[in-house]
Amino acid sequence: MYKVTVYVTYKDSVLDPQGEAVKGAVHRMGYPTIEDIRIGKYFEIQVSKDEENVEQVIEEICDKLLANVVMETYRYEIQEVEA
Amino acid sequence: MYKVTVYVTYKDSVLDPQGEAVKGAVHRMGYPTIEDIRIGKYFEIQVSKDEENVEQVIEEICDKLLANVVMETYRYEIQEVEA
Amino acid sequence: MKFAVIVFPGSNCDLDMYAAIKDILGEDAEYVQHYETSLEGFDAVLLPGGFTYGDYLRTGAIARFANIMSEVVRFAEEGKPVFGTCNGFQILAEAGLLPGALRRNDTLKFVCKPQDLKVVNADTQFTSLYKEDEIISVPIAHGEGNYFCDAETLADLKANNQIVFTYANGNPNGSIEDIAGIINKKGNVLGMMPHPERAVEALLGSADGLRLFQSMVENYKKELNK
Amino acid sequence: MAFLEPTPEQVKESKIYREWGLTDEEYGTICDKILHRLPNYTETGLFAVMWSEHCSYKNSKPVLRKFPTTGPQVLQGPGEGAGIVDIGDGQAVVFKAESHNHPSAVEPYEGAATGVGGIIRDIFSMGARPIAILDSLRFGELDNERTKHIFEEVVAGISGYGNCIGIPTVGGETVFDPCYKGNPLVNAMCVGLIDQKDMQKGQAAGVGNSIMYVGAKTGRDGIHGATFASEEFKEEEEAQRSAVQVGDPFMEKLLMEACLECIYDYSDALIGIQDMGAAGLVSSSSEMASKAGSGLLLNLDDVPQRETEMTPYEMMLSESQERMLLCIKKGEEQRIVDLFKKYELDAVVIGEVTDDGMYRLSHAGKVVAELPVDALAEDAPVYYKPTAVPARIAAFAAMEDYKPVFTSAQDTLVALLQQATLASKKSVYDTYDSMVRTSTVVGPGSDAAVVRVRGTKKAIAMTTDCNGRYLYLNPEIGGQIAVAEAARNIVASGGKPLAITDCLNYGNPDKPEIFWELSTSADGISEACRQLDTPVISGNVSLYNETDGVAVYPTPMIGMVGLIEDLAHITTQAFKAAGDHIILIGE
Ligand SMILES: Nc1ncnc2c1ncn2[C@@H]1O[C@H](COP(=O)(O)OP(=O)(O)O)[C@@H](O)[C@H]1O
Repeated sequence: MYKVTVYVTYKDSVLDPQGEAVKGAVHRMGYPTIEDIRIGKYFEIQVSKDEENVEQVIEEICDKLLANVVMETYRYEIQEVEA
Repeated sequence: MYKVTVYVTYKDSVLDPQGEAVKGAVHRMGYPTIEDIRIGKYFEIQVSKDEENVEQVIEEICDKLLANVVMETYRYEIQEVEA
Repeated sequence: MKFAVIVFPGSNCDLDMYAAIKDILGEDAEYVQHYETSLEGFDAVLLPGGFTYGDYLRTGAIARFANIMSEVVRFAEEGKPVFGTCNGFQILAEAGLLPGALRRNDTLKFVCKPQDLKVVNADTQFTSLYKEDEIISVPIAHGEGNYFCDAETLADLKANNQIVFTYANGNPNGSIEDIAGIINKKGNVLGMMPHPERAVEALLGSADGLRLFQSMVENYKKELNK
Repeated sequence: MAFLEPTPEQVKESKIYREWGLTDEEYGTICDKILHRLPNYTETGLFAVMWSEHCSYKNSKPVLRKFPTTGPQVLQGPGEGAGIVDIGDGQAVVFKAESHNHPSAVEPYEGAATGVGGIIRDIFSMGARPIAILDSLRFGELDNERTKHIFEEVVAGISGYGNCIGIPTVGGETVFDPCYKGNPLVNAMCVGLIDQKDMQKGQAAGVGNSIMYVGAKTGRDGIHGATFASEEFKEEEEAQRSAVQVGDPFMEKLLMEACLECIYDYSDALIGIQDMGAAGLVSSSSEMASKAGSGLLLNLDDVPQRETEMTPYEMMLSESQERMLLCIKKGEEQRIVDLFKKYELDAVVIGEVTDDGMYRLSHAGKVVAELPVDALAEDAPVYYKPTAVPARIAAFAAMEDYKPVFTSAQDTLVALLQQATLASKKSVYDTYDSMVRTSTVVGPGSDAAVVRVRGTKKAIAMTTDCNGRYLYLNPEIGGQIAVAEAARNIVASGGKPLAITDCLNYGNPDKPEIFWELSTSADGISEACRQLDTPVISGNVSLYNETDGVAVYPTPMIGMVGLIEDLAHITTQAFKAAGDHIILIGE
């Protein structure tokens, strides 16, 4: 089996209102040493060991579904594991 | 400076409606070898090097804000980096 | 009776709550801003719906840290009535004043429509003017009203009769056991996803929600006369 | 590494202005007639965006002049952020519609969301409290994944923004037709309520007064969105995708409350207010100065920035959302700063009003642009485009009238109801909060929506309508029908039609056939408006709605608002009781 982890974040130039709001909250809560927070999504995906093109399948799924490539970038890690 | 990465996911016992929907979509798109997808949030946090209790601060922020421990769990990684 | 309507950045049903109390119920109401630090002189606290802090991160997660919330917690601990609807319910859950949490609707879509509810517990200070098992119509409007708690908490809720409203004739969001509203053990903090403040005038479709506020007033007067 | 800007000579040589939408003639006019020198890179950018169709209406102006725009009920016609109509008792309704077609085709969720955000700013910048949103949507048939995706995301974007900010979305229309497949139409309309004493203008007047910037910081989002909106789509040009803006409805909610408080309680300090919409800072500031006949000096170093090393060009053209520009009386700035701080927003002085009619930008100690104010706003070219009757019109005329053959009324009815366009739109409007503000007396699902005016017996009826297919067959009659249908919807709800707004969605106006459609349908709309006494008080033009050279049907969305004098007069669409008579009125 493959264990794939996909990380999706906003491109740097895209406004991240959620990260801003959370950073503000952390400061109000009294943690001034937190300098920046960026929020992303991540996906833990299990792929069957029968899949021959794991990399290609993951890229396709990311491009088409998991990330909105207009605004987001993604990276992924593939690990082969015992089922 | 510290670079902290926090991962928040639903507990295993909690049904994640969004993860289910994404899995369904992936199957409809014709990728049957995808066996499971779970969705989480992740946070890239920059903490000032002046912080003396990084670990404690991060745990507090996670418990109080970043995760809702009623339904979510979290884990984190702390890295010391050059500013 | 004097009601505090708490206003957070991003609250948007504050006006509706205020107007329901002042214009329709005919009681006194005042807005209390999130940065204020006192609830002196108020007899009840209302947490209105909306999108506090944009609902970023999780609904209600950030609002819970507003200044006024420590006062709300104290007010609740003193046994005085606190009522949260929609985002107000989400804030109460995040603040730990009510058990459980609210997930995204199982449809993954926001839903706004009139909704049938069953009054499961008519023996609270918020529902004494309803009849047990009565079906009422109260609008819902939320994207994250899918109530969740673990099995132990659920058993607890049932044992203490803390489930006050359930969805009738269809569950709109996937919440467990069709739960629409719950009360704390002490019986003075109620949270529900539906909007009774939107159901106080027949002109707008239903007046079924008015009795909730009238129950609060009746209970308040009873306590005064004790 | 900092971007090295081309010199004025290089701009001329490379003809980079063409990519931004300026023609050689327009560039020549700027050099020879306006500046009498070569414009630098920044200045060229300012002209390109301000002279785009989106900002200048250079192609559609002659058509818009046909519309009747006056009447005793009209307090503010076209020209400001939105139009205003008297509803008696010192009150008025403010409304306007806006298209966000191109952004929605590229990124449907954010495109639709920021469309809603933009039209709301237009309403509250007039001093009005927004009370309702309507939408008007066109998609291809739902027979492929891409269209389904666009449809679902557009609806989600509208609901995401409107629900969060707390303005009910009370009505609209959703139509599916193959002609919109590559080019969906996303039009949004906002209606606001105002006390006439609070009416604002977007002007920067009074030498020495301050220009203040409030709201979100400026980033590189949406640069050249306005010129982008004025170009047709080519499938391979997906690289344009960086022109996407992200909306932050939470920020806009704070901005709205802060601006309304400023308008209501700081009228002694507030001289003018305008939202930064398409073409952001340049269009709002130059229009404010142009309207007041004054000059302006902006110091770009003071513009709040979200990204580092932004050039003057990028700052001026950025379409970051949720920003407003205020003109504040000298000496009153701190009061405004304090007011916005209450809402956790920054208000920053970025410039001042001057008296020499010049538009000056300074950056890092240098003057980076120096132009006559009117050159950007008033002196934009106006084109009188040639028209030609499309060949299809003669072909239609030659066709015999179609006579439908019925075999089974039941089968026909079922087949009709299966069409997405005719089917119930509940799955759309149930995702919109149509009830927040507890004033929606008639929500989606009837002919027109009705929103009461709190504290009075009055209510406002509102609707959006257009059948592009009728206009495709006959633009003049189709235009009349669109207005007439809107009026029937208002009347059927118990209201008296007051006025309309519009979104004119057409193809490429450089094609004489398209321009004929635009011009001819405007004749039809004007005629109907005159007959029904519903002047056009605001509106929006969206051209170049084409994919690979094929235009959408001519689709002038009509948004109409009417007054219901007494809540008791409200009527709804549904049959009420068994045994009631059903009467057909008309021919
Ligand atoms: N996109 C939409 N947003 C909100 N309401 C909508 C939308 N589409 C349709 N509706 C509502 O659905 C009802 C039916 O719309 P429509 O089919 O256009 O009716 P009609 O042709 O009778 O005007 C109307 O009340 C309209 O407001």
